[in-house]
Amino acid sequence: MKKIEAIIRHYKLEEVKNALTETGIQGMTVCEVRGFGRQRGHKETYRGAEYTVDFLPKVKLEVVVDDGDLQKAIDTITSHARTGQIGDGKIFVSTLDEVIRIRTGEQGGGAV
Amino acid sequence: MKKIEAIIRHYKLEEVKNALTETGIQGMTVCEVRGFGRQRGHKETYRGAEYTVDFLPKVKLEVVVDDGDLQKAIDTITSHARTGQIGDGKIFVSTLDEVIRIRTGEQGGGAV
Amino acid sequence: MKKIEAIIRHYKLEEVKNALTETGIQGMTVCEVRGFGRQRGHKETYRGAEYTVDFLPKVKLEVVVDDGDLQKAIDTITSHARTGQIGDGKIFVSTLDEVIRIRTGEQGGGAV
Amino acid sequence: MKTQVCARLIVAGLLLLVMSDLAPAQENSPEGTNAVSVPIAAPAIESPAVPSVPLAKQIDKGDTAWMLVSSALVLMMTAPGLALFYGGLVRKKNILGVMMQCIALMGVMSVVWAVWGYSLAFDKSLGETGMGRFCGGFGLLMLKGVGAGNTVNGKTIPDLLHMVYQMMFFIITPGLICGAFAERMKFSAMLLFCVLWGTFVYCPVAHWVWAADGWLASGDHLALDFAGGTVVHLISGASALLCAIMLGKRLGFGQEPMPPHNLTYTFIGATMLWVGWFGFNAGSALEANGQAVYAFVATHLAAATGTLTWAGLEWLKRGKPSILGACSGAVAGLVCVTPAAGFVTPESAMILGVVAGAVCYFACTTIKLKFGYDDSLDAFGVHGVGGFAGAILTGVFANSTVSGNDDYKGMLQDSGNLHQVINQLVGAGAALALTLVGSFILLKLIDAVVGLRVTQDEEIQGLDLSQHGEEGYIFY
Amino acid sequence: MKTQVCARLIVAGLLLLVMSDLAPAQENSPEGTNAVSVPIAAPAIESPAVPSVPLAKQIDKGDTAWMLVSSALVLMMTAPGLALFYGGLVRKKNILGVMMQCIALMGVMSVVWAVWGYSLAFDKSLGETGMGRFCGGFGLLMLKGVGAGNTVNGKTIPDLLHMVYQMMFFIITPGLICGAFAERMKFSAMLLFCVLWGTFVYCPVAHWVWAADGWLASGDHLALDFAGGTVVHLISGASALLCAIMLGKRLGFGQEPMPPHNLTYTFIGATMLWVGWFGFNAGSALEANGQAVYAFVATHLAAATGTLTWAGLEWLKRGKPSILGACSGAVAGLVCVTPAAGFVTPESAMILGVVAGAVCYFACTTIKLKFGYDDSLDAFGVHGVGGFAGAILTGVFANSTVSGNDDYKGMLQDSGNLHQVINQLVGAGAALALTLVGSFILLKLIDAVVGLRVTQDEEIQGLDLSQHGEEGYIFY
Amino acid sequence: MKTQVCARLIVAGLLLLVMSDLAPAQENSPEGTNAVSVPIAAPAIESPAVPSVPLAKQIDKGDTAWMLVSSALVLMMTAPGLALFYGGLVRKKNILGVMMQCIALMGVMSVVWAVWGYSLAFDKSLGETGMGRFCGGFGLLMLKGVGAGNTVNGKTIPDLLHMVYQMMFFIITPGLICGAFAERMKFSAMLLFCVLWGTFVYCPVAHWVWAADGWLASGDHLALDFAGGTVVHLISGASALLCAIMLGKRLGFGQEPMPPHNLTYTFIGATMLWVGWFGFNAGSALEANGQAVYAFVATHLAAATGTLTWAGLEWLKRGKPSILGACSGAVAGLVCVTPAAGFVTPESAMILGVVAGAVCYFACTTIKLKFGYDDSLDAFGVHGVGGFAGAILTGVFANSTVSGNDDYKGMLQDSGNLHQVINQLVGAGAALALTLVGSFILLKLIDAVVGLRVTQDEEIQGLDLSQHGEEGYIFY
Ligand SMILES: Nc1ncnc2c1ncn2[C@@H]1O[C@H](COP(=O)(O)OP(=O)(O)O)[C@@H](O)[C@H]1O
Ligand SMILES: Nc1ncnc2c1ncn2[C@@H]1O[C@H](COP(=O)(O)OP(=O)(O)O)[C@@H](O)[C@H]1O
Ligand SMILES: Nc1ncnc2c1ncn2[C@@H]1O[C@H](COP(=O)(O)OP(=O)(O)O)[C@@H](O)[C@H]1O
Repeated sequence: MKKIEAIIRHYKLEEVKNALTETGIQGMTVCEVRGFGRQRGHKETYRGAEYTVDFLPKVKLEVVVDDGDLQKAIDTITSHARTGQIGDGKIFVSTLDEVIRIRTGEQGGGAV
Repeated sequence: MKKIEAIIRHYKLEEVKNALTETGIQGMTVCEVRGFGRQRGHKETYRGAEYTVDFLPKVKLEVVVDDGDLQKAIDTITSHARTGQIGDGKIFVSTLDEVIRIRTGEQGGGAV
Repeated sequence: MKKIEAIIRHYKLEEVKNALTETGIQGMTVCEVRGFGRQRGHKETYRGAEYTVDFLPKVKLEVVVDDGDLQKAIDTITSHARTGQIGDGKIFVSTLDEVIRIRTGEQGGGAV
Repeated sequence: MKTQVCARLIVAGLLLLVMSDLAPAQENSPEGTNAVSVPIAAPAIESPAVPSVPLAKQIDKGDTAWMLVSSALVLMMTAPGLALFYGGLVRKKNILGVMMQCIALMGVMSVVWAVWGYSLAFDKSLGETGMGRFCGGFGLLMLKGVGAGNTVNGKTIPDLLHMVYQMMFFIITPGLICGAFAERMKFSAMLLFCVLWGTFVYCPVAHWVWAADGWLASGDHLALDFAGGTVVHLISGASALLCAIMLGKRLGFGQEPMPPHNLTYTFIGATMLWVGWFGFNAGSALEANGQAVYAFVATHLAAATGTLTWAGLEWLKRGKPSILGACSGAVAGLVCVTPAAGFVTPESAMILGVVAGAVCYFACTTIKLKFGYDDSLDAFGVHGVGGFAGAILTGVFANSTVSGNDDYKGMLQDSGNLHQVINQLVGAGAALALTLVGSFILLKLIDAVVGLRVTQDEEIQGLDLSQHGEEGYIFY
Repeated sequence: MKTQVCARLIVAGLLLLVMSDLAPAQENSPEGTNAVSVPIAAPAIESPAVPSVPLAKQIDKGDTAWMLVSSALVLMMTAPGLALFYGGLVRKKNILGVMMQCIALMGVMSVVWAVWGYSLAFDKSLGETGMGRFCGGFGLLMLKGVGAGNTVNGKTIPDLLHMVYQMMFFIITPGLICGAFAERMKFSAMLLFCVLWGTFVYCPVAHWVWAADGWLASGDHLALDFAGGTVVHLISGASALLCAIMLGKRLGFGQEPMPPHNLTYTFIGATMLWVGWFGFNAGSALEANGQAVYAFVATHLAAATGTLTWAGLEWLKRGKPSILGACSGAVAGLVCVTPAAGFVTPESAMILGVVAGAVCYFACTTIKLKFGYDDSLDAFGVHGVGGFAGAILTGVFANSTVSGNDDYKGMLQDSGNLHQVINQLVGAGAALALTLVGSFILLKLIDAVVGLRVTQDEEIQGLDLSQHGEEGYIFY
Repeated sequence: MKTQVCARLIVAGLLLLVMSDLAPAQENSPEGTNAVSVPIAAPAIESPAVPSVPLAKQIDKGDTAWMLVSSALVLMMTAPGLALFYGGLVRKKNILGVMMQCIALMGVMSVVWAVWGYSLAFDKSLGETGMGRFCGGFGLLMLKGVGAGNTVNGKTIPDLLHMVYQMMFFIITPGLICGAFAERMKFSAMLLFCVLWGTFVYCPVAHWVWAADGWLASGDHLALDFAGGTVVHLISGASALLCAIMLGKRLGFGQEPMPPHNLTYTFIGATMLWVGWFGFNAGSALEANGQAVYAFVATHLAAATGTLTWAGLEWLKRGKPSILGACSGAVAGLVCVTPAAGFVTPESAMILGVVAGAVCYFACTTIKLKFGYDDSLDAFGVHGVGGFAGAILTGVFANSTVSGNDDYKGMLQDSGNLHQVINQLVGAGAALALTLVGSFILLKLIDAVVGLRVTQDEEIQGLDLSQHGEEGYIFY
């Protein structure tokens, strides 16, 4: 099983979620993050004190999928989260050793 | 070393934390997330605009353990986070290459 | 490619960020978390109801780097996040299977 | 156990009712052998100051201005005041539930008051003796005859203004009870309860104390209650306790942490209550006169010493003064000075605040923990206990030079005579009795009809989503 | 499509303008064959109560106290009131944008009012006939001659106090429009628009209705507007609709969820509006008298029934009453009772609130969805629709016993005579016409000069960062 | 460096003290050769308007109503107003710390004022010459003789109302200083400091300026201070600077970002301050009269132009107007107009606001950055600088037609005569001197006894947890 972590723009979340759901993916988790890459933040001034705010608000989407669904999921995310502007985000893929559904105790593929 | 990521219900956190502590686990990290699986969200209407809110608030618990403690930790989480209703959550397990304690620079098992 | 997850003190974030940027790292993501290790929380009393708040606010910094940059990044984080007091935090390192830049679709090292 | 506790409370209530029936009789007897000195007053001239002269009074624009403002201030106490004070104390998932209760009460109680409440509380058509001493009639239904020009009550403000000022009290009083059943009561049950409670509990008690012909308003049983220590705080606090017990504890109470989700709101609410309370207490003079000024000063000073006392006790006991403690102490002081405000000197007000801070602190920490009931936001601990303390202390500290009324003398001024203290106890006891019995019946009834409590799932999800389909904060 | 819709609105506006020109003529004819009963009044004595007697009036301290407070309350309505009400409804990234609009209006409109606005609205130097009936002159520029001792308008408060009280209305009215273009209008364009709109739309309409020599203020066309149903709510609501259409929808409207980011703020704001509205409506009596009391009661009761109606309809239709619904209903009730407050009985006020709750609910849900315009925070749905309903209903329910003025009789009191209802329609129609035409021209102009809307990137980033370089909440 | 700076300030203070001692002498000499025109007034008739006539004044209900409300408004300024304004500017971990300071001051300063503060400030038992000109006596300790019926000061409101109105000033003044030492001062030290500072700094200065026999209140040294430009803002601002320097910078100042954690609170607070300030300034007329109206208008217009100026300067300098700038400008305008409010025309008030916006902007950005002191929330930059500017400008713009007092003429009305400006400088200088010397001694003393600052660990953890054991927001 693979874990996909995608850091995307907030206003793309709804679209990406719907697209993923349509491909048959049944679960996901999101988390508020702040980050930067090529796209850096902005300056904020508060009564003369100037701050460079590098970190920008993004949303991190985590989807765990069976190995077979990986590519489809990645493609779906990439195509729906893309605007072509810097700041579109990144996708990180890693391998999970195990997945367990707490309610039933099921393990492995069936638990996803 | 293994990293356990468990997505559980908010009101189970205290119980799970205590149970884990009792098994001798000395550290953990939690993070607010929103997610859905079998359990989907609800509808919210604001002056006629209806939204389907799929994502539900959950808490993600991250515990890093020595390989030997893995099963015990998983069992503890599973049994204490379970209500038997959908929405109980998932556990994801992955392998870490390295763990470092910042204060001392210790690495590996001793750093957990 | 490696993913570094460092759990550090809030007020060290700016320093660590700057230090990492100086070593040439171009992107990172942070997330608000709460956690405990050796350093446990405190007691809060609200009109006679006493709570032990174990979890303390921390910030989780995620940096994805090429394997070659790993050690440098770890060292930078360790040295700048350290105060020598308990509660300085932990670093977890894991291996990524793949990295994709959403904007361009680039994969692998170039995408970091 | 729950039923047992309730039963005991009911018994206590009935006992009090009986006592309060006896007490008057006792005191009526001119040969009273106890320490109580009884003014030998013919029933016919019970309220000597009221009858004929006041009808000559003219409406005064300064008074009208002050009472318009006071009415606005008392509304502000319910919302945003109370809504924030209570709202900050619940968990995030129930914040809108609290706010909805407040605004719904602003809607429903206002209508009830206009349609029948004001009549039940203040109509005098049942006569100055007999039934008329215990409740109002139907003469003012739908505000019939309550106009802006007339001053039938001999006041210097229009009757309609008196009506709307009192309406604000009718809104906030059930609002206070919400603190007890917060985070678990069904919205529909709560609405029903408040309407019925207002009608059958509040209106009679308000009549007893504040209507010119009320049995506690003048005469032998005269119980001093300047701005509603009994009418507002004591009876809402007592009902609150009953509600807390009859609804049972919140799920997870004592196991999960349930800290206030937003103490900044609690602070904002508490300080708005403080400001609004000037309308509540100083406004209760119904004129912009010296008594209003005394009430204003007493209110402020009691809040001040209440704040210091509660926070100070925490400092002593747990090493740190807390902001929740300071806010609670302020409210405790305000509650306690409410019945006394227009009757006591500034010095006495400071003492009242200290006592309030101490006893309410004790009630909300030690007593609550000991008995284990889940009065979620301490509606009983603050309003019930503080209101009761205030009722008695008014009997101790009332000073006729403040009120300008020679009948209003407390124990200290009256050379240790317990007369007024006993009257205060009788008044409070009677109100308590009606309240406990009435609330018990209403809660049982409503439980049978619609059910008092939300389902487990709804409670876990939170009232915001389950009862109102909304979220309080969406901060991403 | 956008231009088409606008064009239609303009045509409608022009039609109304023509109609309103005709209407007076019609009614002027003493032989009017319709149901309208026309008082045969010589133009010379149009405002019979005003001319000479009032000059003898003395400044009254009670009235002054009340109007000082009312002025403060009306300012509180704009901020924190409206700022929180609206601010809670936008997305987190635009909260400061809303607040900035409010405080900037407090700055700029105040200066405009002092320098020329008050003169344009209330100066009588253009005479009581002819031009002077349609706008004010330049006699009071820079507040020349507007002092604290004089009462040239025959009021019991200083002119300067009347000026500053009216200033608060001049601030909040454009503030209401902000609800329509929230989350996307350029800050500079918004400022420009509000200044020009205030000058060319608000000032004339205020003159028509409230200046002693305004053509709607007395005489045949007398249109009753106690506290600004037309002057404030109707015209801001109508402009809001035009703004919403001409600016176009927010990016992502209908695709992304755009739920209110902080309903607790919306609640706080709504209840502060409620409290502040007492200054707005009861203050519009300009005295602390019986009419002020009637207005106070009407205001409160309409808000109460509005709350219950909207929330009740939701309960029926979607199964749950929402807090947003309750707050919206309260505001709808308040809007609708505004023109009527000092003219109607408490019972009528309750009916007004019910109607307001129902029609505004309908406007904000069904109608808006059907037409698909993006009136972000329902400035039109609440203020435009509620204001219009109020204007008409004032003609229905006005009761001369409340106002003490025999000319102020609505249909019901006037045995079904539609006279006043038609006058109300004419007044509202004329105001609408001027508003739509004026706003259209101003928006076109400003669009050409500075552009109305922020760039796409700025809109996505949010107004807080893009327009003001700040973030609302930094909660880590 | 710290000590050096402090030393310099002290020297400056002492110099000013000496100067202010000389200045009177100079001016007393009827042969003064400088430009100052000295009214040849016998010391015996220093306050000619006060002595006998006023005793005949009756208590007025309109005035009483207005002053009750004003007192409530001034309390609202401290909390929720100031608490939110300041609270929003600190980091999240210190929000409760700020709020606790405010509510604790509401507790402790009120008691101090009732017990000895009012006496020290307003008692006249020390006589109209000699010592009595510099401080009050002990005649009113424990409010002895301060009743609701009497008007010993010849006012139209009860003495007790004057007392409580002034109490609210005594609460907010030390509250303002909190902005300077926010996020790092020990709670106990802060309480101690405020009590002592109130006693030894505030009370004397209040006596000088506002007590009938104060040396700045009438006679040759008459320094105009309508509502506390010097008494409240200047001295709190100056103490704030000293505190900021003596406590030292916050940990991480200049390295870590320390942006305001909740600008929405800052906005709510600022606008509540604006509304409350009507009670502060217009209330300072102590009557609901024409002067109160002038003060109300001046207050509002100065706030308006202050807002526009500060935000406008930002727009010019950094490309974007900020909401923090707008709020700061509003407060700056309000501060600056405080001493002038009842003395200046609306036009002058607008100019005052512009100047205030500009100089405070400059002080909070350029000057602070240059000197590098950490006045966390700009208590000095806004209140110190704005208060000083206001003191001087009052001497420039005061207009006797506004106040109705021929002695109150500023430079412009007085054909360029600098007399009043110099008097203003002397008054401000003397107050500054006492303040700096007094605060320095008190801070040194308290540092020695309990320590001024929390430990490093506590500061990092935040005051909420370390001082009060609570968290502000628990949003999960
Ligand atoms: N090396 C990295 N490690 C962790 N997160 C990263 C890294 N690089 C980028 N990110 C995350 O991805 C987000 C988008 O990156 P960005 O550089 O703006 O995309 P792009 O370079 O494709 O335009 C950032 O805000 C950050 O959260
Ligand atoms: N495939 C997945 N990838 C990532 N997170 C998931 C996935 N499936 C479920 N989750 C997380 O687990 C939580 C609980 O899942 P849920 O489906 O309700 O459990 P169950 O199916 O066991 O009842 C979800 O809210 C979501 O955060
Ligand atoms: N075993 C663990 N698993 C997950 N997170 C941990 C673990 N141990 C510590 N942490 C995280 O690291 C943070 C700092 O740990 P702490 O024990 O205080 O450091 P140290 O032991 O080096 O003083 C904790 O707040 C927690 O978030």
